[in-house]
Amino acid sequence: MRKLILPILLIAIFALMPLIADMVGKNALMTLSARILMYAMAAASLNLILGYGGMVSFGHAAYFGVGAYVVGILYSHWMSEVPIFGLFPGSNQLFVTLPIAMVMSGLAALVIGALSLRTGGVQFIMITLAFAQMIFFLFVSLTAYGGEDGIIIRRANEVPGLNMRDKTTVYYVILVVAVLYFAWMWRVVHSSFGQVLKGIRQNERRMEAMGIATYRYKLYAFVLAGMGAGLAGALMANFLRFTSPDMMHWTKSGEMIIMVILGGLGTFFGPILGAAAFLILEFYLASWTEHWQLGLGLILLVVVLFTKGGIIGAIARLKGGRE
Amino acid sequence: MLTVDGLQAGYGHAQVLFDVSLQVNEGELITLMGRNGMGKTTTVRSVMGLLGPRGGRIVFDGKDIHGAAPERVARLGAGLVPEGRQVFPTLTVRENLIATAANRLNRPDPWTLDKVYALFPRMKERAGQMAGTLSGGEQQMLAVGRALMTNPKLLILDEATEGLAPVIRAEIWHVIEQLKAQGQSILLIDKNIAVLKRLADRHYILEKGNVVWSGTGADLDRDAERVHAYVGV
Amino acid sequence: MTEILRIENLQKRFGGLVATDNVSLDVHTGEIHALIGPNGAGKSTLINQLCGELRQDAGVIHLAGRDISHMPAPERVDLGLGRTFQVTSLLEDFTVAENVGLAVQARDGGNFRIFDRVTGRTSVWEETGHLLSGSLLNDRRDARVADLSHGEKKQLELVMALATQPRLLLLDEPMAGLGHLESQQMIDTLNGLRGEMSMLLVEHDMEAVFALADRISVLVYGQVIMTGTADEVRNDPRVREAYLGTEDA
Amino acid sequence: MILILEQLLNGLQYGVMLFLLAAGLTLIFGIMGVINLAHGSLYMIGAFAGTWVATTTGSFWLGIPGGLIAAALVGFLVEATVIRKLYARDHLDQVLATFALILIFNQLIILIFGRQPIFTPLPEVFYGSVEIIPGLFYPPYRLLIIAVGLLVAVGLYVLINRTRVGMLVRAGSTNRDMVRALGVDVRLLYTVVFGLGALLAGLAGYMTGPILAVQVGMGEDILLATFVVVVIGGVGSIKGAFVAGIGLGVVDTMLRAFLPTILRGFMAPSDADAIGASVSSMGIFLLMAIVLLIRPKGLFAAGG
Amino acid sequence: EDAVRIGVITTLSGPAGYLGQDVRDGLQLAIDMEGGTLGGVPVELVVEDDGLKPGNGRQIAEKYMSDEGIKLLTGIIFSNVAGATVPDIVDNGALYISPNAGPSNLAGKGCHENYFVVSWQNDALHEAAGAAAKKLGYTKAFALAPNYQAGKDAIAGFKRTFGGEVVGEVYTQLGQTDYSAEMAQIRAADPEVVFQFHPGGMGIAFLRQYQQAGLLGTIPMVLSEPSTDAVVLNAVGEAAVGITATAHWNRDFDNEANKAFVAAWDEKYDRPITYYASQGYDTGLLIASALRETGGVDDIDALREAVRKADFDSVRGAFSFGKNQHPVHNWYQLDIVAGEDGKPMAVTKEVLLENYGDSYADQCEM
Ligand SMILES: Nc1ncnc2c1ncn2[C@@H]1O[C@H](COP(=O)(O)OP(=O)(O)OP(=O)(O)O)[C@@H](O)[C@H]1O
Ligand SMILES: Nc1ncnc2c1ncn2[C@@H]1O[C@H](COP(=O)(O)OP(=O)(O)OP(=O)(O)O)[C@@H](O)[C@H]1O
Ligand SMILES: [Mg+2]
Ligand SMILES: [Mg+2]
Repeated sequence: MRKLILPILLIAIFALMPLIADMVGKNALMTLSARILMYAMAAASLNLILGYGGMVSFGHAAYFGVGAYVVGILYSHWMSEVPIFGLFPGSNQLFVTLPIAMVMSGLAALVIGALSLRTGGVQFIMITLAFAQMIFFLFVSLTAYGGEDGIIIRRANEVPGLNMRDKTTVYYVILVVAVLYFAWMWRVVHSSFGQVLKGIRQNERRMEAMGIATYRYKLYAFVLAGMGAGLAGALMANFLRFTSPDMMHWTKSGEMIIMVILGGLGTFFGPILGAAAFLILEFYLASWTEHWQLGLGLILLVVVLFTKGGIIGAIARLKGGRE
Repeated sequence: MLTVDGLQAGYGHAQVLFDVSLQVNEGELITLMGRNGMGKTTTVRSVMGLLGPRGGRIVFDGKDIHGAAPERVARLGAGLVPEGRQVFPTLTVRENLIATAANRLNRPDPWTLDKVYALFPRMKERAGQMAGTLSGGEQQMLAVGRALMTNPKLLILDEATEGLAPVIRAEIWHVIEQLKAQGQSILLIDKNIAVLKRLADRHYILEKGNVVWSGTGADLDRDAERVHAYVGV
Repeated sequence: MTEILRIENLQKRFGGLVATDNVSLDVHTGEIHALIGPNGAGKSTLINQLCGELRQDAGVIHLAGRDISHMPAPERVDLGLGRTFQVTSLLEDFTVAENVGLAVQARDGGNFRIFDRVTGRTSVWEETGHLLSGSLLNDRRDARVADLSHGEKKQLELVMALATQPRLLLLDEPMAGLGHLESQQMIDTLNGLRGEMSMLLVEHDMEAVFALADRISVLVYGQVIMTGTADEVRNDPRVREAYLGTEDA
Repeated sequence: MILILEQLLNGLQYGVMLFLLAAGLTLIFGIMGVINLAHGSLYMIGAFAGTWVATTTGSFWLGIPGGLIAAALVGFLVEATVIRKLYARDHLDQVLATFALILIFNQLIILIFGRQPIFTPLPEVFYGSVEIIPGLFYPPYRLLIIAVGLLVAVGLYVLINRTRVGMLVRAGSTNRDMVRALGVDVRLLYTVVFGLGALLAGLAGYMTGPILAVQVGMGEDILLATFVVVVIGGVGSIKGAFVAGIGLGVVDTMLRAFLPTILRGFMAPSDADAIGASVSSMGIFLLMAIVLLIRPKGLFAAGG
Repeated sequence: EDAVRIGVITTLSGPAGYLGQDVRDGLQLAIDMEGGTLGGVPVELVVEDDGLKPGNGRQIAEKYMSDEGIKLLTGIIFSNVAGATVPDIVDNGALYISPNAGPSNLAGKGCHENYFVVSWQNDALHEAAGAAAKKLGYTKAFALAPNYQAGKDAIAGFKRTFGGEVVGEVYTQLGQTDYSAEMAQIRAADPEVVFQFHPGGMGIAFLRQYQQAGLLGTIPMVLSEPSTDAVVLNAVGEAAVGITATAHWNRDFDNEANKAFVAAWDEKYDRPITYYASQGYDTGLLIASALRETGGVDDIDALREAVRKADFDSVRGAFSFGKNQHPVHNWYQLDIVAGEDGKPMAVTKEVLLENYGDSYADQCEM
């Protein structure tokens, strides 16, 4: 029972946020919490491979960006009524674009993962970074889709029966997708596969000796994570009504890693708290002083030096439990 | 030379050592016995300063080293052959031996690379190989050689013969005997009780973090029944 | 008499060093076959080739009549090959029970399932409990492996290997690091498994080897110099000189 | 022919510069095993401090000690207050902490020097160009960079592979406790070596000042490239970093210089330009990916 | 009191931070010179750093509009931030006046009645450079720019007005540090003129290496405005002397508005004055002219009409809005010469393009 307190609390907070925002007259709170939800999804997908699987992917923003671009490209073809490669029509239906975004980012993860997972350690970090940068440069040079300037999506994707021009509606769509996503993630990390993945992080050699062909499992996790990031990116494109290569820049990948570590590596709620903490800090510090990065830096430094295991670790120690 | 008095220690929330007292005098060979998980290694780690002690006293060579940094303990003359070898995998055999070599106490006839090579010809054969790729037994030899190269006053061997072939094991016993003859103090943990009985001056038996028995080899025979209960011999 | 394992002319080089030099060897079904030899003779290297962690340069390995020479390690495990590591290699953040449980799960299958609950796989955890209650680690079930002592880890190595229910168990110095008492216990355990599975035992503890082995092969500088019974080996002058020495143990 | 030769020399020069930038990182990341994202900040600090000294005193040469000392001091400080607490922790904690340091240092530089890029003077001696072989002119300052890069390479190689300091650092990166238990004060050693790495970063920052832009965030721009050099060369190998630096410099330069022309030989010029440009803009990453796919540990993997 | 609040979303961190700083300070200067008002209406700037992240820009805009009730926004420096932020602002019924970024996707079909640009349309920057090269009589040019959208736009813009032969077209890498290969290519191609567009640090490095390669006195160079702002010139040093620059504003412009601006700036700030500052200042003057007429921001329609009139004395001289509410103004040729202290400075030479708008205005249906 006690296990359910935190998720219920979190869902309640996010669900009530539009009302709260409205009450206190701070609508930006809704925007902020929508961004937190989407980054939390992206960070959680990264956490699956980074925290549970021990694969330090430094290119996770690539899948985030691919997901966003799928929405953007489908939208722009829908607008111009020119089929993609003269074959596939564009779309502005959320139930069409989200699955395609997941499939495409999953495919990207499959290809990159299949190659990258041949290495390990630092080399893995760098090779994932390399592939992500190549994708970044690819989109930067895609003149047809705005290159560096990106694609402006005038209108969020449609959902039958909903008014997607209403920001609150969009917010709740994001919330529902996020809750479903996290429920699914909960299943994954507590499943048989999740257990194998955790084992691989600790000792790949031992897992092989137990008959587990680790490469396949790692690739599977990598693709699942890529799809999750793609989903988050697709939502982000709908939310921002904009997509640009900036979304897949290596610094974005770095930010996702920071969120995961800040929240608590390999913990279920870590990425949510990490994303929330990072974005809230950024939001409030920036409105407070133009030298906000100094403040952010100092706070992050204090967190990493004086807590072990990020925010989750700090909470656990405050509660006096064993770490 | 080394006095441990009422030592308490542990990891995280778990206390492992409750009351460990022992003494190693100049030129003595002392053993620490006990079943797996009773706290032998923990005692050694506490002495070396690798684990902060929680209570009790550790005096080495007249100096209180309770809570001292490991390098200080080592500089005072303690040399460790750790459990599980812990050679430096990315250094070659030769580098492992010379990286930390020293003769801080100005011994007249210090251990040198050549002497170690003479003791373990295998090491000479493998001098340029990365230590991480050595066989288990070779790593063990290297760990012993590395400790000797620091020319310690007190040599601490934590299961130093683990995984060594009988011939090599015999060779190591031989060396230890020689060292002892030269007046080297030694603290030994090993499972070859028969040999220990022959070489050691005194023995301590640990049980769940307490010293439950101590005495000479002769005492060991006299108390055979109790000893059997503790260590199975 | 059938062979569970047959090795023919196995070769492995590391640079200029011939670590496995044309080794041919077989293990009979149900037999405990000991492999002894000086440090660095190539015993662990041989085991690593058998289980697929290292790839041989030349030679053939048959497991129960099947050529497994080029099979990846995990597939060999599926065919019934189990091993322990000389230097313990465990899942340090998991508890003892989780380690064993994962080994059981790995054998049991369903490892790609993402919608089940691993704690809900009762058969897995029952078997895990059963395996642990037969070992000295029973009251350390919930200890994190990183918190175990050296000897305790060595014991866990064996339990995990057994969890995969191998037909042929490769044991790389299972007694090393065990206390006297625990060694005795391990000998008893292995003796109790006689008949259930075949074993290739690498060990420097001669007491254990002579107590357990049906046959013994001696490896020196990568070559098998003899195979025989305990007495034959004990009395062979070459073995005495190269390996046994005159230790008073 | 002269053009090819010149481009080769350019590649060599660029390679040495890459190595110079990567040298400090090889030490801290490759050998000490610390993931220091703030390495670029040390480079920036060296550039700013050195330039400040140079413009205040009017002497380019005085800027060198200025930049070196500032970077080394900051390095000591960072090691003693932050990095030291993180050796025993997960590598990722180092990532988070040094990311925080980047933010802090960037903002501090803004507070001290403002947001504008600053001007690093080039001493008069290096004006113009010298004729190395007939028809081939070369900027002398670049020759100086080559010389300094070579010097650093040799010095580092000797330090790491031929001295006990190097052995101890390598030993400490895999097992700190054991080095300490054998009587070596690793903490002091690491502080010193980290400071040395910082000093090399500062040297690179100041030396490249007259060629590149000295501005806030300059460190992040080169960070990726230097990590790439270290990883291609094989983490922990000086020789590797040197070879990779030069290899990368030459390949990259040659690609940029000749790929479009070659491609034009068998495809439409506009396609050739487009493909040539994209290939070379992904250049170093493409190269790294290829190298790692063929040799997963890099060119000269240190053993173990 | 009831000051009108103007939301400024700008880039203050990172290498490009000085752009945002100058825009903001120019705008603030206009307010200060009017004693805290614009057009007699008290105003207050709310400033936030977007960190060059489109998502952040969007978030800040949202906060300004919904939480703080701000109806007038400005400040964005970069096109990609503008792309994410501007559509949302104008859809919300607020007014956005761009002091810098003028991306093409918002200038043509994507134009909007609530969106004004004070600075220029991006392409025009480079079209001016092409015109200068043509006017100087060059027929063989070598063009270089980084391999990304803005770089391609730059070369395309240059070619559009240049008309002569482009003997080499090289796309460098984004963030490239070493240009020796390009120098050798330029020397081998032996063009009459070099055009290159490398924003920020890349440009500084390019110019210094151009000099060190011995090309500076040999092959003339014509540059567009971003490559030669006062800060860049300062950082490049003597390596910039002799270059031909193009601009829509320069410090030495001889008009009353500009003289007042320059004098006030020099008094207040101890750093070189850039064209970004002039754009921020012009934005302030434009807003002042509109507020003077409407007295506030409550009636957006009235405000929009007032802004559209552009009834103010721009520091660049004649100024009006085209059909897509982007500027129609003059472009000038500048020469970079050594100043008294040896530092390079830009001197205005002559008008290149008179009353020049942009090539997207026709696509705008408003
Ligand atoms: N790093 C650790 N963290 C937590 N507990 C530990 C740690 N190391 C050892 N322990 C626990 O402390 C107890 C004593 O361990 P120690 O290693 O001292 O035993 P030992 O007598 O040396 O055993 P062995 O003969 O197996 O080496 C054991 O119960 C062990 O589980
Ligand atoms: N990767 C490697 N590179 C080079 N040499 C190696 C490598 N791996 C093992 N060796 C060498 O091969 C020889 C055989 O090693 P192996 O580990 O098989 O010995 P072993 O018989 O198991 O010895 P021990 O009883 O000491 O464990 C040793 O001399 C070792 O140094
Ligand atoms: Mg022990
Ligand atoms: Mg072995």
